[in-house]
Amino acid sequence: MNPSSFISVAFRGVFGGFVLDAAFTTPTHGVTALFGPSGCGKTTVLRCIAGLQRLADGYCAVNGDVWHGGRSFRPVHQRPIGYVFQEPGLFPHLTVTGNLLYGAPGRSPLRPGDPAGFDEVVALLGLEKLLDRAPRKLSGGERQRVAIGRALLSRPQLLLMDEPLSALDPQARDEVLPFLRRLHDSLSLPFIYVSHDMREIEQLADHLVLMRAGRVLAAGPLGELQGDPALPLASRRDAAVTLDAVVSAYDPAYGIAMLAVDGGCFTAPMRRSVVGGRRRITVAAGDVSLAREAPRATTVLNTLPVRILSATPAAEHEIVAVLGLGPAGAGSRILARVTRLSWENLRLAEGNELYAQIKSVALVRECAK
Amino acid sequence: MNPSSFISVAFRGVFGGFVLDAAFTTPTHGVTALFGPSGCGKTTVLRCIAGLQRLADGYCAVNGDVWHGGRSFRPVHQRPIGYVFQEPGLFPHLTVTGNLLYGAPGRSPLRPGDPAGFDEVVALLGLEKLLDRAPRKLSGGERQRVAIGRALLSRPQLLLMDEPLSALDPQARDEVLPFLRRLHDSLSLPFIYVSHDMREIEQLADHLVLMRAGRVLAAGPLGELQGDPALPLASRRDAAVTLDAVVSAYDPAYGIAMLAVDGGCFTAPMRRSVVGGRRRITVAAGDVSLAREAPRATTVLNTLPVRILSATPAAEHEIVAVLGLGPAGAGSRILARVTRLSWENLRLAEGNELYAQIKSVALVRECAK
Amino acid sequence: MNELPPDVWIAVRLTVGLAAITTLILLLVGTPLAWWLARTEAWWKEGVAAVVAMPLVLPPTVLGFYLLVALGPDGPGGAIAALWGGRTLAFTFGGLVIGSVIYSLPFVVQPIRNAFEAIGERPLEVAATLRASPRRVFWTVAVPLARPGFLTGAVLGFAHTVGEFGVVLMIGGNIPGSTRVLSVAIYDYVETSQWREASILAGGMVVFAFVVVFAVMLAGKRLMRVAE
Amino acid sequence: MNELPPDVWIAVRLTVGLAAITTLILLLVGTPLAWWLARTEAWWKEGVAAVVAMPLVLPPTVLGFYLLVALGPDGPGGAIAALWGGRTLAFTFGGLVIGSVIYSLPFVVQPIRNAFEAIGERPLEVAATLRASPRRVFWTVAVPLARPGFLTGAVLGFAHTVGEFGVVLMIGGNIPGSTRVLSVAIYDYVETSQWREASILAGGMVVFAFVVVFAVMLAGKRLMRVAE
Amino acid sequence: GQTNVAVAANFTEAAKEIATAFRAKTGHDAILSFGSTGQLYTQIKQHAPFQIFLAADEDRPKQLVDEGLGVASSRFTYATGRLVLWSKNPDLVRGADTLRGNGFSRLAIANPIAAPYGAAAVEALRALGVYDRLQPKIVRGANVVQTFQFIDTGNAELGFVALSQLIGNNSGSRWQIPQNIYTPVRQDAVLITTGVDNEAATAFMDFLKGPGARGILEKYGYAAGASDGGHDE
Ligand SMILES: Nc1ncnc2c1ncn2[C@@H]1O[C@H](COP(=O)(O)OP(=O)(O)OP(=O)(O)O)[C@@H](O)[C@H]1O
Ligand SMILES: Nc1ncnc2c1ncn2[C@@H]1O[C@H](COP(=O)(O)OP(=O)(O)OP(=O)(O)O)[C@@H](O)[C@H]1O
Ligand code: MOO
Ligand SMILES: [Mg+2]
Ligand SMILES: [Mg+2]
Repeated sequence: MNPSSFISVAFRGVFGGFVLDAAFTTPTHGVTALFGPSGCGKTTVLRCIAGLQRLADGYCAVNGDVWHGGRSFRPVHQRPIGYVFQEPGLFPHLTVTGNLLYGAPGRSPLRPGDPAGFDEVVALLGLEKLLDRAPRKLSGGERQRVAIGRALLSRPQLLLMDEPLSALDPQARDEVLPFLRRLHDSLSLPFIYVSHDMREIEQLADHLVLMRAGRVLAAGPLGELQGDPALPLASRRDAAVTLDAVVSAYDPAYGIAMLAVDGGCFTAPMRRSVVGGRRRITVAAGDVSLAREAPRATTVLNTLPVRILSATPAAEHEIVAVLGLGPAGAGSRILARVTRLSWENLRLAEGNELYAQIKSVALVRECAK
Repeated sequence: MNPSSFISVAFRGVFGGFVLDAAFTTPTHGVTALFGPSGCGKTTVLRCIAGLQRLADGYCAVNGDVWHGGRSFRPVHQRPIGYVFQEPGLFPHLTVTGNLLYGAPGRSPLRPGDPAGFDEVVALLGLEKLLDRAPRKLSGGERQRVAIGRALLSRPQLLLMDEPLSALDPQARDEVLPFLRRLHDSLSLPFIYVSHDMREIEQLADHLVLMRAGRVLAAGPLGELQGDPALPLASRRDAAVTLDAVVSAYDPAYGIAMLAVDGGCFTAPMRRSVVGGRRRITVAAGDVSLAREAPRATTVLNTLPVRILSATPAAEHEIVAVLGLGPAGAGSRILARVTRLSWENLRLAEGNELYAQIKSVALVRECAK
Repeated sequence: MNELPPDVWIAVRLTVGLAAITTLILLLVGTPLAWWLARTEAWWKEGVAAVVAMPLVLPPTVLGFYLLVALGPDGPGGAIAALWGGRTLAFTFGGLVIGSVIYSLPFVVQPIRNAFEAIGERPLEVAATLRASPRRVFWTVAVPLARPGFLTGAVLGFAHTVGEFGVVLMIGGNIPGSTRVLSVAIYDYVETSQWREASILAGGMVVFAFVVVFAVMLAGKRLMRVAE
Repeated sequence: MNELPPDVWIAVRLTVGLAAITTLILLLVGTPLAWWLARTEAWWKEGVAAVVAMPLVLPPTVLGFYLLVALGPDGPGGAIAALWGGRTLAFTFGGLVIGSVIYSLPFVVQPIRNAFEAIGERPLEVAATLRASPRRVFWTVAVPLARPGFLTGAVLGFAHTVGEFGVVLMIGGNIPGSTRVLSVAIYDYVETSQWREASILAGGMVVFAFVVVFAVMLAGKRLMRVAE
Repeated sequence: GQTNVAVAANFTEAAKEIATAFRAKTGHDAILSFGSTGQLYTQIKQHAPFQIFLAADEDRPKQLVDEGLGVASSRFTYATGRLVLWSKNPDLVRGADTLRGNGFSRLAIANPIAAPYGAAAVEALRALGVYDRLQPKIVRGANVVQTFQFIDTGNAELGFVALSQLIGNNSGSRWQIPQNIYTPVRQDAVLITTGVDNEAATAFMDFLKGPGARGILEKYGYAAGASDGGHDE
């Protein structure tokens, strides 16, 4: 573990009645999501990383550079970050173009073909018609898109985003998220991404930092934390597990891909795909149903042999089961959420080997990896 | 149709390059959601209803009272509305309590036991510890919760909310939404609710106004619009249909209810329920799979006979089918989204009668009706 | 200080009274004017704003002369004074107040107007949706949020009234106990080159004004911070 | 107008020059001071703010006297004047500029300070995250957003400099062509009861100042609106 | 050559005419700066660039001489002012009886502390025995000019002004105060030490004493020189 490809932070401080005591280390190759309930300190941590808040007891190092530690403190404007604030914070005296180019080096449109070039960002965010507009004449979502574009165009080496998509409709979100992911991949641009939307995190993030009441509950790879029944994620209504898969076959006629993960193979619709390419899939606990026998003649494409590794009661009459893929359950883990009624009807128990049915369309998030 | 229980609006105007030409009528018994992409004019319509924007060519009548029409224009402060702005807009010079009570009649905590009483609203929104805090010391989500509480405590007769929950985490959202619904039901308080989150709308709304580019695409009961394959909703990735059901049986031991809808009966986990009570259920198109035969021994609780009424291609390799519940398909309509591969494998076609499998846990939103 | 004649203390009292009353009236008159300037969309409002600033441009003696005419028997002031049997508003404390108000008005109106404008629409809109009448919006939202402007206006208006003597000398008539304020008393010392006495008085004035201004500013700061 | 002697035009030129240069210097000096007052957390900053307001409290002749001493042979001004062989900075155009700047400073500092404070932290934070240096943040964000404060400061400073004559008379000495500005020229007419001439000049001053102030305010408004 | 002359404000108009005549006769320029006597004195002490000081009293020139800034031998009384009781009301002023009566509410005088005409007015009022009774009615102008304006605008019904201020003004009613009930207002001139070598300055001092100036002085209501014949120290 080379310290030069990690972000390491540790912040301790008191704000009125709020005590922050958060420390984590996360790789800079990949997107790190900061997740936790309202008021748990996500924004505060992000501000500390940006240098907007200076704590006496703080440490922050990015790729081996110490930005904050002991007496040394690098001022905000010398940190190569992009920051999307929770509220858009556009400059009211500049047009949209003026805002977009404020932080752009040389302050001119960048070379064409650049994945984060002016035209590309403007087109992706749908800002073409707004360029000469004053910020106060924009809608809420338009403002937030300009703020995202402005941060991207400043050519950051670390992008800090505080719930950037919360004002966007799902369509816009579905366009912006893959773009951010592509940006991350093609520029190797590390992100720290605050969100309260697990769906966004599943699409975008590789690493997760779970926060609660000013503290870090857990930090690690997204899939691991999602599948850990000891963490609160697994018992959430929207519990899901994200897996990395390899495309093992593709049928362009039907747009269906075979996605191999450890211990099994999923079938999923996919527009285009290259055999051997990597894909991320998310399996929602609520989308997984269990059957003693493999069913026939159904539109459910995915029926996989699994083994129940553990089972935890969730809510009042529900059970969350951790399933190991493959007949012996030795492969990747996914979660299944079933009613206690079904559980007892089928006489399910830990160690059982059975079939998991997963509706294919619920599987893939359109994010190139 | 008594005009005294409708909101009728018609607004025409030009804002720079944006042309608003929106007219709809929606009942005041029930929650109306305004839905559409960023920049389509949702906020503008809400502002016109509130009287914050005065168009020369505008009409607005609520329960038979003309608020705006011809030369007459009732000023904002004489309209009995509550308005939650897209940005919280707290008064920076008042504490949280001061903000909450600013619009409260008599400006004192209200009688206990009131569903919209001070203590109830504070507890529900989790503001107990913040009451003496200045707004600038709140997190983004906390600010938004205070804004919601402030609007509620002003005892409005019509609540206008502009994406009020976009800064809330899912847990908080899952608490606030049912509360809003209860408030609506117990106070018969009509809402107009702007959201870009279909999940929220399914939980809360009875009526839907679909907007696009300054115009109203369609307005009507939520379920109808959701199931209409001619509207863009049905081909969305998150397409779903909301149905009203009656609890026909309840098993408290397992917390499982039988929910009868026209043409079928769903089984769903439910904490508590009264036989004969009404429940709202949402069936996501992606949660519905089709089978030629009724499967056995699976945790899928719901297997219903259906008939394919129509099928429309969606995306590249997917098909959205409108299903009629019941063997003849004469009952309620739901949507199913299947891959073209499955469709052809099973040789499905319009008019086929088969079985729909729906995972029960995906069914019910916890909203008392 | 004991070298100063006792009537200095009368002048001190007068000065404090004049500055306090003038500042109060300036706020009362300047606030609605500032609000109107901040909110109206009339195209000629900048003209009105410029007119308010004009008394500043006139040398105090010239302004004083015009005021002398206006307050005198042939001007409106004479008509008003006639109501209680007077001939003129000049040489009265009330006349001084009028003159000081006119002369210091721009220092009060402009900062308050700017503060009102800096509030923006949103808080006013929010208050209206909470069914606050325009009057309540003004008092409970606009005024508290414009507090820095009020502070600045009050401080500038107060300080200027304490220090101004051109106008005061002209319309006051230097009558001990009624129009002989401190600045006029100092002027007498200056004219007779009694610099020592002038400096003592001036020093006292500065110390007094400093204390008042400093206290007002600190208090304003404190008030502006909402309870934690 | 043709009844006015030709040296009035010299006074007009002097006045316009004095007001323009003074306003410019006021902005140059007042802006950093206002910025410091708006941003520092030093507890004594309100003290500094109060000190800036103090020249206002002094009657102009008293202030003029102190300035006369300070600019004179025994004060720092004399030392500076000695550099080019002069004995005093008083009775020079430069001396007038210094006096006017000190006297009008609070009118410029306070409104600009308020405007800086009204901006809030957020735009400055945003600019810093876009890697704008503090200098760039100041010029491209703080100054444009504080424009109403600059306008008010410039207008009050300009008008006050045009009208003020107590200090100017004292430290300038009413020397034609070098320190005899319009307000002093008017004073001369007033002293000899040439009210007709005084009124013509005063009227011209008011009209001129009105045009300047009105134009500045309109231009400021215009600039404040971002391109549509 | 040219010389800078500091002129007491009340002498403004006469001084202008004298400067014109001076230039016509000698070809020298006298550049006039006007101000109140006290202020001009202060400025000269602070090395104002004046070579000549035409004061409105005797004290300040003498003080300058005592302080070494004025040339002792040059000091002389160039004019003596006369005090007049004046009202815009043509019927009000009827000699000393007016002051003894109650026909007015405000009596304007120049500030006796600072202005010689004010001191003279107080002297006259005391001599007439009405000062204490009239005290509450008195308003004080900063100088004779303001005093004149108080009366001219009607704010004060009557008051003491300098005769020079009423030249060319025949309005209202007036009473020229007998010279024996007040000390004449002697206005002294002095050459500042910086003007000793200035040819124009010494020429102006000479001109001021000469017949050319005398006519102008009288035209403006002053008595040339010390009307009672020189200094009484
Ligand atoms: N003064 C103006 N000039 C030009 N266009 C304007 C003006 N004011 C608003 N608009 C445009 O009107 C449209 C509608 O704005 P509105 O705020 O109602 O959108 P919205 O539906 O609420 O969007 P969002 O979901 O992003 O908040 C936007 O496209 C906006 O750019
Ligand atoms: N000055 C202060 N005094 C007291 N509490 C404070 C202060 N500043 C912040 N807090 C508290 O610190 C906590 C963390 O705030 P932060 O903005 O980091 O939350 P967040 O995780 O970003 O929440 P959200 O999702 O709602 O934006 C909040 O509970 C807030 O109330
Ligand atoms: O001339 Mo004087 O000196 O004061 O009026
Ligand atoms: Mg936050
Ligand atoms: Mg909006």
